[in-house]
Amino acid sequence: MTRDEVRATMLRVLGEIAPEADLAALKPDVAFRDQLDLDSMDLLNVVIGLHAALGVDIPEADYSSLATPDGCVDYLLGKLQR
Amino acid sequence: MPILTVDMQAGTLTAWRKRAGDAIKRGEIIAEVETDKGLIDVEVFTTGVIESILVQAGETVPTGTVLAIIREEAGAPVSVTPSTPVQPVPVTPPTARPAPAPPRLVAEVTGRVRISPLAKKVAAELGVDPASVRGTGPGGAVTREDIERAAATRPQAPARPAEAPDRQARMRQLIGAAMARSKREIPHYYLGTTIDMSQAMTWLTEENLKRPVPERLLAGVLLIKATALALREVPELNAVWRGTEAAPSPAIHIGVAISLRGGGLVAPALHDADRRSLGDLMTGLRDLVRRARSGGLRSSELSDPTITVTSLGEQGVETVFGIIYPPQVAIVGFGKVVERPWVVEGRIEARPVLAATLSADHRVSDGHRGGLFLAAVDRLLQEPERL
Amino acid sequence: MAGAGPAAPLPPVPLPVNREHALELLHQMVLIRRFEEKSAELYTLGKIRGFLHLYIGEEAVAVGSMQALSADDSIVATYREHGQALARGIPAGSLMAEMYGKANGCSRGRGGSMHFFDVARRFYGGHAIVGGGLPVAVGLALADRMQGRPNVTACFFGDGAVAEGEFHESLNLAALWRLPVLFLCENNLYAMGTALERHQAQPDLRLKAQGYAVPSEAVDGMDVLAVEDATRRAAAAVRRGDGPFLLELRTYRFRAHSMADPELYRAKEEIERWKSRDPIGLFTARLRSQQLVDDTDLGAIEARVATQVDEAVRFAEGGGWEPIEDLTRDVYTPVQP
Amino acid sequence: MIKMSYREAVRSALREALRSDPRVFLMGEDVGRYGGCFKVSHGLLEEFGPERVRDTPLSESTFLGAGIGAALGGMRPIVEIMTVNFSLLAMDQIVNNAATLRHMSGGQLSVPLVVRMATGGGRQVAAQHSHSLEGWYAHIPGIKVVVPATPADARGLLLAALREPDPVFVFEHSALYGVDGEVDEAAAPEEIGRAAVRRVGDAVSLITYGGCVGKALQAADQLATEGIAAEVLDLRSLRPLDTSAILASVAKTHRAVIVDEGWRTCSLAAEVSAQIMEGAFYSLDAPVGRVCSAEVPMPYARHMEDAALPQVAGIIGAVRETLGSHG
Repeated sequence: MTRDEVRATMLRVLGEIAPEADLAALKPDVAFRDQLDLDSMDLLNVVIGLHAALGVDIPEADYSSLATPDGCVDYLLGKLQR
Repeated sequence: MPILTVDMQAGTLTAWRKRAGDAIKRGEIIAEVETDKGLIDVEVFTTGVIESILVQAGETVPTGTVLAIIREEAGAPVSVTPSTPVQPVPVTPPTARPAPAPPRLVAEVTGRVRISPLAKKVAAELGVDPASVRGTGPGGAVTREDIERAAATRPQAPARPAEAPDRQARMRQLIGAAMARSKREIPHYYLGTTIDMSQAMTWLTEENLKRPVPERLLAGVLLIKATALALREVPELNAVWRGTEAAPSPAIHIGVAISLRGGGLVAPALHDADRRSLGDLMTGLRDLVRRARSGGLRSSELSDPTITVTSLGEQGVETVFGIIYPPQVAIVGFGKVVERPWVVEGRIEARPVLAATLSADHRVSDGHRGGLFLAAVDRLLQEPERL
Repeated sequence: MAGAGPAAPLPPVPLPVNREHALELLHQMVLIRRFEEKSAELYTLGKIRGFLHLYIGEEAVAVGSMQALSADDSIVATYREHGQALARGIPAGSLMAEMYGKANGCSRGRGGSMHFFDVARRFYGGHAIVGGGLPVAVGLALADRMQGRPNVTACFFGDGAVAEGEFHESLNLAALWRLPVLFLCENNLYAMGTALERHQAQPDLRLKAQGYAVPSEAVDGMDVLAVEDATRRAAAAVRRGDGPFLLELRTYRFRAHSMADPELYRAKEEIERWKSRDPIGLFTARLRSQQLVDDTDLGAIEARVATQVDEAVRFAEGGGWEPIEDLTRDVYTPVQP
Repeated sequence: MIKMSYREAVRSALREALRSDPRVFLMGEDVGRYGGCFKVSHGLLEEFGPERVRDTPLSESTFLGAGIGAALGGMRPIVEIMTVNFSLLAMDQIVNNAATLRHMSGGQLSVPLVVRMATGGGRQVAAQHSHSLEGWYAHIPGIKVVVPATPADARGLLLAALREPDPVFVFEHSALYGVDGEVDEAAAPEEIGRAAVRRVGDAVSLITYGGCVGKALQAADQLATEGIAAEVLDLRSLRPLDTSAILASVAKTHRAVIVDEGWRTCSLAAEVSAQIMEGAFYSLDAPVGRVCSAEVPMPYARHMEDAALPQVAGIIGAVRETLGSHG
């Protein structure tokens, strides 16, 4: 999958969790928590959504690398290439 | 002591006309008794000899008390008293049950909501549409409480921008009314304690490693299960106020406070939280959050909780003292899990801890019982594997 | 005549009687006496409740007067009605059961001691409102007269009732319409706690009938034969259509007005004096002097009465209670489909 | 159908009853030679003779008690008590004998007795002759109470009363005797316990009986000109009350005003109002209104008597109040 496809998937999953969020204005390098009103349940649902969409396993320990939009895409790409 | 007047319960034996050993004949006056109507002679109905006097002159005794023992004369015409034992048992008719009430005609209410005038007035004030409220009054009629409960817990439809502002104000108003009433009517008492979460957090991490992603657990689920099991030990906190006293609820439905996008709060019920596994609770919790935030909650889920748990740890709050949701009688608060110095066998260690609080209705329980409850939650969280 | 005490005692009239009839009269009087004594006993045991007015001492009035009435004649009595009910032939068991409040009572347990009814024997009740029965008696007589039936309606009432307006209205209406009413005033000298002279300006009660052109006679209410004779003559006149007749039957109750009465209003000596003319005692003495009865007869009567009273109590004890579901039954007549 | 007065309708029923049943006879003060103080029984003495049309002495308690006794004895007496005011003298016979004997005798006795009385005020005859006490009688289990408001009902309800095995009390408002109306002399007797809608409406239910039915209809006419359709329900009997008809009307209009010439406190209107509260609580959009007589001994002076009695204006005011409080 290309970087853009991964990014689109991430945004789709985010949109299901926080429909009212303005995803277009998402800053790539700022933590999700600081841009969107997400709590631990939302983050869990995002992880479950990505796992379902991309088939990648995301251990709890790796949550910190998903903190920002770009970090998340890079992490996912890394997982997919392996 | 004979019954001598219509409603005589007791009598004072003022004088004996005969003494022990005297012979007496049926129909003779044997004594004199003071009743509410005055002095009345006591007639004897057996013929024989007085063996012993049991009640002395001047004594007041209830009717039916044996005054003297009489040995009936063998040959005398036995006064054929009916099968009455010496102790006269007044023949009481069957216990007086109220007669079956005549069937009461009630007009068929068609084409309009069955609602009391008071409830209609309050519904207008609180902007609640009576037609949407399930009535608990006579014949399913909607009552004031029904309206107020609906108002306080009405699900917040996702804030559509167009009507967001007044929907927000309306929401604020409804929660305000319920909270004001709670503060006004419920004498709250507050207890807090700090719980060492190290066991729980360690166990959670190991557990999530074993679980596939969709079945992963959040710390909140442990807190909910611990609360539910602790309520089994202090059931009076798991009750509903019925206007004059609390009715303990057989089931434990934990209302989970869920904040909504753009403000507002609902606390739908996780039914039978004490009997469900952590995984099942997690699935339930995720479903409640999803539907709360998409406006898909059922009104029964909103009116079913027997107690509420609120957890503001996410927002960085360390200690939260909640306000009880009427008609519940308690609310449990959990703060953020934070690293704190913790004395372990004289040494200081860093330990993940959180502040657990209880606000409870002093009409129903007191500090002592509240304290037992928090201690139980703490104890249960030290053995997470058994939750 | 104003303020005269109770009318002068009446001369005893020796009346012939045959043995068989004498025994029947005596048996009925003894039955009433023992039935009332048993009622008093059962009241003290709490089996009979409410108000209980005993007839002891007045037996001759009920037994004597009832001899003159046919089965088709009507009886209207008062709350002191046990004597009339027994003399009229209502079974002692159904009366006792009624006082127990049982469903096998003569009024299904609804009336109690003061309200016996037996329409088969045309016994139209005990009436507890003093004077309340008189207008009803007038109506019963009116119905008989309008339907051409040669019946008499015997209406018993006490000396207290003569103070009620309904006594005067009833006498007037019965006289005016020449109705077959036999007014039987049981003058026992006391209206509950008020002696006759203290409630009647004219205590010679039979004179009151003259105000309504109604023939009247005073009778020694302690002499069963005198009562029977006077009632037969009066009933015959009434049945002939001469209009109503009033008998003032002078008698005396040996017991209190009711079970709850400490009798402060009359002297013990007066009671004893009247007891010397006990209607049963008087009659028994006369029969003995005429060798009409002997001890075996008397013993047989006492034994037969004892059995009757015992069976009556057993019948009452055995009776069931009216089901509460029947509470409103008979308030109205059920609508025939 | 022929037009006749209320008085003639009652007479027609009396004559029909006397002719058809030998057990029937009329008894009361001045019912014979005088022809009845309201001229109701005029001519009946000549037709049926003194045995069956009996003038009585002024002894209400006794001739009513005699009516009870004659009923027990197999007759079907009709006792006329000139007005409800004099019936107070016979209350003991009514309550303790007529209403009670059947139940107290365990069902043995039956008292098939009809008692007729004039009732109500409005003729300047002052307090002792102007009472409207039918509500008292409606309180007594064991008797029935009918209140005919029209000549047709005056005939129909009297004939129905004569078929009842238990005592029936017929109250004829004294102001109605001269009122004309259509009567079918072949009609079957009416059914006791059925109310009648005299005017259909949907805005408010005017529940009334007897002498007040006319006033309620006048009020309804006036309200109609203001677009308010008032329903007028004539109760026709006060015991038993036709509760289902009352509730059906209120369930439709959601408002009720009860018009009753009795004094307001503990009145018949109070009972009807209680039944509406019990049975139609959730159908009510306003408190039940009551228009009753002022609680005062009826004064003689006309303007004072009119002020005391329920009037059309008062009815309209009460209706406005129930509509007004709707806002």
